[in-house]
Amino acid sequence: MKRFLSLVLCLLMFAGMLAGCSSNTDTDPSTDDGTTTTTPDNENNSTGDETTPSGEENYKKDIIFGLGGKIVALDPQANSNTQHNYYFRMVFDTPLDFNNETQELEPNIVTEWSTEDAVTYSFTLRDDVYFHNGEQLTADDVKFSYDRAPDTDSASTLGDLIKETRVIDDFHFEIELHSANVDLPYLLTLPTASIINREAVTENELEGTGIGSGPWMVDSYEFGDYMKLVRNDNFWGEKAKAETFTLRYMPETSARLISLETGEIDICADPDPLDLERVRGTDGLELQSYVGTSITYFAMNYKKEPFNDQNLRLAMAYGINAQELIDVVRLGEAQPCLSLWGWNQYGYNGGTTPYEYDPEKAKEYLAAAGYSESNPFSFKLSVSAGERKSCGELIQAQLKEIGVNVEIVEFDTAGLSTSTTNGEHEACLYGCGMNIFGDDSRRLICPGTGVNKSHYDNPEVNELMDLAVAELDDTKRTEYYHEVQQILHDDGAYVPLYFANGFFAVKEGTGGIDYYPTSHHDMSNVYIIEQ
Amino acid sequence: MYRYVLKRLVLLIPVLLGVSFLVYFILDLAPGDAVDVLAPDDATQEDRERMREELGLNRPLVIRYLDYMSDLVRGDMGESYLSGQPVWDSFIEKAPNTLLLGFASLVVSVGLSLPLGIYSANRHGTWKDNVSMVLALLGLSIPNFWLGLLLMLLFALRLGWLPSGGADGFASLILPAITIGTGMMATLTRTTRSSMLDVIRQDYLRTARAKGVSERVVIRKHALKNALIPIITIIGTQLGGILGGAVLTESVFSWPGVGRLIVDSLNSRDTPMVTGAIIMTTMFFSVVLLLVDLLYAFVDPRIKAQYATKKGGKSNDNKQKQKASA
Amino acid sequence: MNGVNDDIVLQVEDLTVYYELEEETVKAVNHISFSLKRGETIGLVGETGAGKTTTALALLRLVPDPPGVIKSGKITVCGNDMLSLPVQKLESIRGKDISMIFQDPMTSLNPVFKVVDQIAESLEIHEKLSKTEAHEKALDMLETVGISRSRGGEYPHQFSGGMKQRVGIAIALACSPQLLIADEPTTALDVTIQAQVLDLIKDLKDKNGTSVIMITHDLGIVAEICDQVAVMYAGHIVEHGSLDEVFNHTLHPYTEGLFNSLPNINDRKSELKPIPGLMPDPTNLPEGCAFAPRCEYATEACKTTQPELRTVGGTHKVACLRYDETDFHINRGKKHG
Amino acid sequence: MTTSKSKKQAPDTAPVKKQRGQWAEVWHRLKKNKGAMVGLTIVVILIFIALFSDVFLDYDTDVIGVNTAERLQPPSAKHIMGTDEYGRDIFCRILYGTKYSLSVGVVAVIIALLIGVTLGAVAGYAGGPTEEVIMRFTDIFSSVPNMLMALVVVAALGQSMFNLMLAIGITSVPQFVRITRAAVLTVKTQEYVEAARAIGLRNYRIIFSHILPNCLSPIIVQTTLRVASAIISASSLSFLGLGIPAPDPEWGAMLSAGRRFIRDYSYMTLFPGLAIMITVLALNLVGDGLRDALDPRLKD
Repeated sequence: MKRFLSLVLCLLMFAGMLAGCSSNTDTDPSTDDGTTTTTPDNENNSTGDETTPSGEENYKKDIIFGLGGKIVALDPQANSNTQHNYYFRMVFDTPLDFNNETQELEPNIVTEWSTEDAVTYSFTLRDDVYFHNGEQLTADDVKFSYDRAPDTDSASTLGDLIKETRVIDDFHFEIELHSANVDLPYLLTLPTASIINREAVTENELEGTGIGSGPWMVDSYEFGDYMKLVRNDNFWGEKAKAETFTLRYMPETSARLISLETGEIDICADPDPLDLERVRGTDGLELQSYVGTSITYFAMNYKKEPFNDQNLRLAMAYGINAQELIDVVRLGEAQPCLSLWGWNQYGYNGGTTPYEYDPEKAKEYLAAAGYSESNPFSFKLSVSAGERKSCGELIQAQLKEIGVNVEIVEFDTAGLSTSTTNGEHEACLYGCGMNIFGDDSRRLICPGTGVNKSHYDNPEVNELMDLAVAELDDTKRTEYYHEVQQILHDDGAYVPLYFANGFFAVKEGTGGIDYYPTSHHDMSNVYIIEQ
Repeated sequence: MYRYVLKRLVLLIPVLLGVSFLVYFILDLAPGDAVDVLAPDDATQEDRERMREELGLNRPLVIRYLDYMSDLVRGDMGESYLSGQPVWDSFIEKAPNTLLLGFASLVVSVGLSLPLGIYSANRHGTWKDNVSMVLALLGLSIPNFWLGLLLMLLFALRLGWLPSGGADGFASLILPAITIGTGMMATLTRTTRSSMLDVIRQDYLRTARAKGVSERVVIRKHALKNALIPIITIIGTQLGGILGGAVLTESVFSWPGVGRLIVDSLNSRDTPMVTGAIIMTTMFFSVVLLLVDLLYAFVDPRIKAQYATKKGGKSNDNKQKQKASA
Repeated sequence: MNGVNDDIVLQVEDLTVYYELEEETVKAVNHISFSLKRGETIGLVGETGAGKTTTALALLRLVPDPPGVIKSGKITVCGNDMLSLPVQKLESIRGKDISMIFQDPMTSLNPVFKVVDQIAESLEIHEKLSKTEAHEKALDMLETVGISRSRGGEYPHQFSGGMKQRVGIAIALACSPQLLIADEPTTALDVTIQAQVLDLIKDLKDKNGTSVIMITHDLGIVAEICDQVAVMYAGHIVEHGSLDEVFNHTLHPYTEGLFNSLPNINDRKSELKPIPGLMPDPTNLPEGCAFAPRCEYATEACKTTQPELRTVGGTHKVACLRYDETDFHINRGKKHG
Repeated sequence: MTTSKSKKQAPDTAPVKKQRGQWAEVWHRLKKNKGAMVGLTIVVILIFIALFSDVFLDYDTDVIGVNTAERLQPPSAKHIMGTDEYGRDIFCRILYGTKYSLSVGVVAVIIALLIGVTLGAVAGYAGGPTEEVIMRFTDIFSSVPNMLMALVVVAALGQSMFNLMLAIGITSVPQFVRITRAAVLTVKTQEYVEAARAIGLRNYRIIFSHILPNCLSPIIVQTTLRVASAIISASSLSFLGLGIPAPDPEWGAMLSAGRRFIRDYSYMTLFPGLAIMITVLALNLVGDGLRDALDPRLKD
């Protein structure tokens, strides 16, 4: 008997220890009322509560930035996901820049630009821009960059638009497009339009692409672990305020935030919505946020059974309760989304009528499509792990109430991307960050690109998009885009769910981060004032 | 002895070929390929085709494999689809971290298991014996990523004694090593206990006592050296578990090791990197297993004699002698 | 008898040892007493399971506990009361004043240590020699037991059974103890090797004047090497006396039975007379005399009362009730040399 | 000096110890091991829960029914183990999850058992080139650490309950091959195998009816321990996002999903973690107990 008691005792003691050390003392869970629907008050789409630097402050020399994605390439034209864009923005210069405050284009290394017919654009370069290896940036480098673009992995969309880049002289060049595109200047603000150094790259393809002309230089890196940047002291613009900046890959979200709290890192990207309350409540930490333009949407395969039937698509549109997704999955940290346009995207129609959650109406559409209690409609929903899987589970439960059986099929990122691009899926949950220029929505609603997960192909929409992109007159262009959004809504091509708010948890006194809704944040001028 | 070592190394070649074949073909079954990960969302179908061509993914599987193997034989493990960096460089960058972590967790595991095993063998049958066995089993019964998180919460956050992640300095090694180490304790403690129980019964201990040797020395010198033999065999088999544990622990503690490299590469269908890394780890483990066998011979003279006299061919007899009591 | 006499090397009084297992208790040794003078050799004779080895182990306090328990008795070795000695003192005596050779050479040597190191260990402990001195002396010991010095560096598995037993002897006699216990040293060896090992023990005994307890079930060995003989049966000493008294004037029926079950070289045709039945179960010893069930002279009394060892003449003692009757004698078969 | 427990020679006086069959002897020894008994009772309870969970738990409402109103509630009278992020009762999910976790462990081991034991037996019995080939294949499989092999298999075949079992099963085959081969090699030389061969039995009959029954003890021990480690592997794979698809309440998946909430709602990881720990501990205790009971040398 004694041995039996010893066994039970040991188990209880161990369980107690586990419970003890993991139950937290900060916020007592029981008081936390389930749904924290805090509307993001002042943190709306401002660039975070910026503490503007006043005079000579003692800036923290070395800043460590913990992020959830790993950096695996130097070449700005080889990669385009968020984590790489942080590094590209800091190390390279793009011809133009976009001011999030004024929503206006601004000169960067290009001082003036002009076009008559939106086909040929002419640009003037600054003459005091130098690469990190000391060579001066000239039009030859620009031509080299954009001639190389078509056969790279990420800059190919830009490269395919350009027919020819002509060098006039060292500091003047012209770009001629295959067809008129009003959005070119906007495209030249994206990291994929970064200018790389011709000599360095021709000499050593792998290392050479790391030479930029931006305020920061690449110091050392270990792919999949960290990338250390050091200040470029002879930068043509405003010098960086810190000396070194290290981007560190920390996959486990909760561990990343803990490193911030223990002071091992200074900035933590994308903390878990669950922990936002804690960060706000912890002194020494600050929460900076921005309303992103990355739309999470429910796409239905337009090309094959069962979702070629419009009734079923509309049944889904009214059967899914987007607000509940916002409250449960995003814990309120998201904005409702009306259509497949970013809220700051050219041509966004704030007035499009949203799909109100209306189970009865959904049931009517289901009946119209020939489904009922006796003959229930069921389909497979492809999702990837994490947030989208949580949304999937919730949608599964919601649609159950209107008699629809959803089977969740889980993929890893590569698997999901392939099966949805090849159209093997019936429906899927996907996301896409919308840029500022109007034509960006083309990749979602017109055939030909990997993001059109509904394989939506409506000649009327295609025609309107082509007209708009070539239309110089703003009012007409906006009209076209509004019309497209209305057609999409009536046809039920997609069910847009929400714009997720983005968050950075930072050490107190952090500032200078220029937040972009498309999450290409510019951290060149980041600083931390030592408290 | 050298004939035996040579034979084991030669035997390694077919195993490595087999492993590369196995991983390469299984990985190809996975839906999607590196281009689906690399290509940005707005890449058109032509872009994707072009990228596939660049990486040679459009060729049939067999040709790709043969091409890969012909490079491999010449020592070139190819480049990662993702970063273009040679597989060998990335592996070499990460290998020391996992090696360090593996060694540290072995130290933790052996450091905890040996005393616990001896302690429970000496008190065979009492409740102390049971409690220590349960403690050892606990290590095996707790999913180690959960343990890792709890340790981090307690020691890094609440007490602030240790860093919560990263691979800078000795302090950041402690928590991951404990997480992996405890996982391996169970088998090691059990083996120590049963081999000590066997040895304690042996006559030569009685001879030692009859010689007037003190009890402490009888256990520590005479008994332990004999008991070490099955323990070393088990440590050999446990090494596989280290990398298994590392895969999880490295992502929890942001430890830039090979385990995480393989998981990340797997998710991004980076076949050369995955195959290369697995081949290297397999080669590393086989060499370490061979070292364990040699160490085994070093400790047990009966085996050493067997190597010297017997022609290499008899190696599986000797395997038979190592009780496979894993 | 119980006065401390300086030439008494070993004094055992009323020694009782039980093995207490979960379901039963094995009464291995029951109230035995004997003593041994310097240079004298006593033979402990009996079948397997008679408690010979347990007795030997008890002398060195090596009986494994649990399950072994020394119920009663006093053991004095060279003036030291073994049972009450503190552990350090006990350890300083083991191997120095009293040492033991074990039965099975195959398992009694540590397989992972060199032979010479195993001998040198006791020298280092008891003679306080340095490593090299002990190493040298150990090699000398090897030579004295007939093994060439060059083989000192080899391991036990490289030696034959006989050679291993010689190493065992070298270990036991390294510190030239006053009392040597040899627990069936030759049983595990074949006959030719047996003779060599016995001669070796005899030479070393005579040279150093060591007293020896020779444990065996082989009466031939007893005849050759022992001065005294004690016959054990089921944990009791049933007959004890000088070699001549026990061999030529056998009193106890069991001892007689032992002699009768030996083939007689001179009279090949004579029929063997084995003792009927088997050793009693030590967990369930019969009431009276343990040998009663198998004894042809057994009376009702034998079955109920426990016989005491009583002196019959000179140093000859026997534990048999029948000798209360003055004229009792057992019919004795022809003896052999 | 052997304590003669085996044969009794004075039948009339000593009480006859009843001759137990081999398995009764094992059971007798196992009963004495308190730890194994505790383990066995836990395992029996778990099996009972697994079999009858459908009876007292309705899958749709109790197990996957979402009601966001009661989201993230700590343990209370209404929800003994609290609710998860969708308001589902964790206690019900853990009870129901027993079926998934146990079946993953058991089926995976059965797969490993079938493949491993047959290969091991053939290798051990046949010897010569077949043994060499089989053992080389086993080396290939076992030189790749289990976790990595399971990862690759699941990533390749896609995520489903069966693929998970297959992956974990395949990775445990080498251990079974080695254990069986070692046992067969020792048994092969026994006389009764010679006798079986002498009377002209065909090879596979000899292997399966004569040799294998005598190699059962190491295999049984290995089976129980493998079930335990299979459950752990399943939870590790769930952690890496390759586990059983939602919303099935497999413990590993619940633990991995709960790790986000580990600081504010620690109960969400505590209970699945404890469930895994107790089950695996129980299986290991039984495995250990069996090992001692079946191991002739380790007499108490």
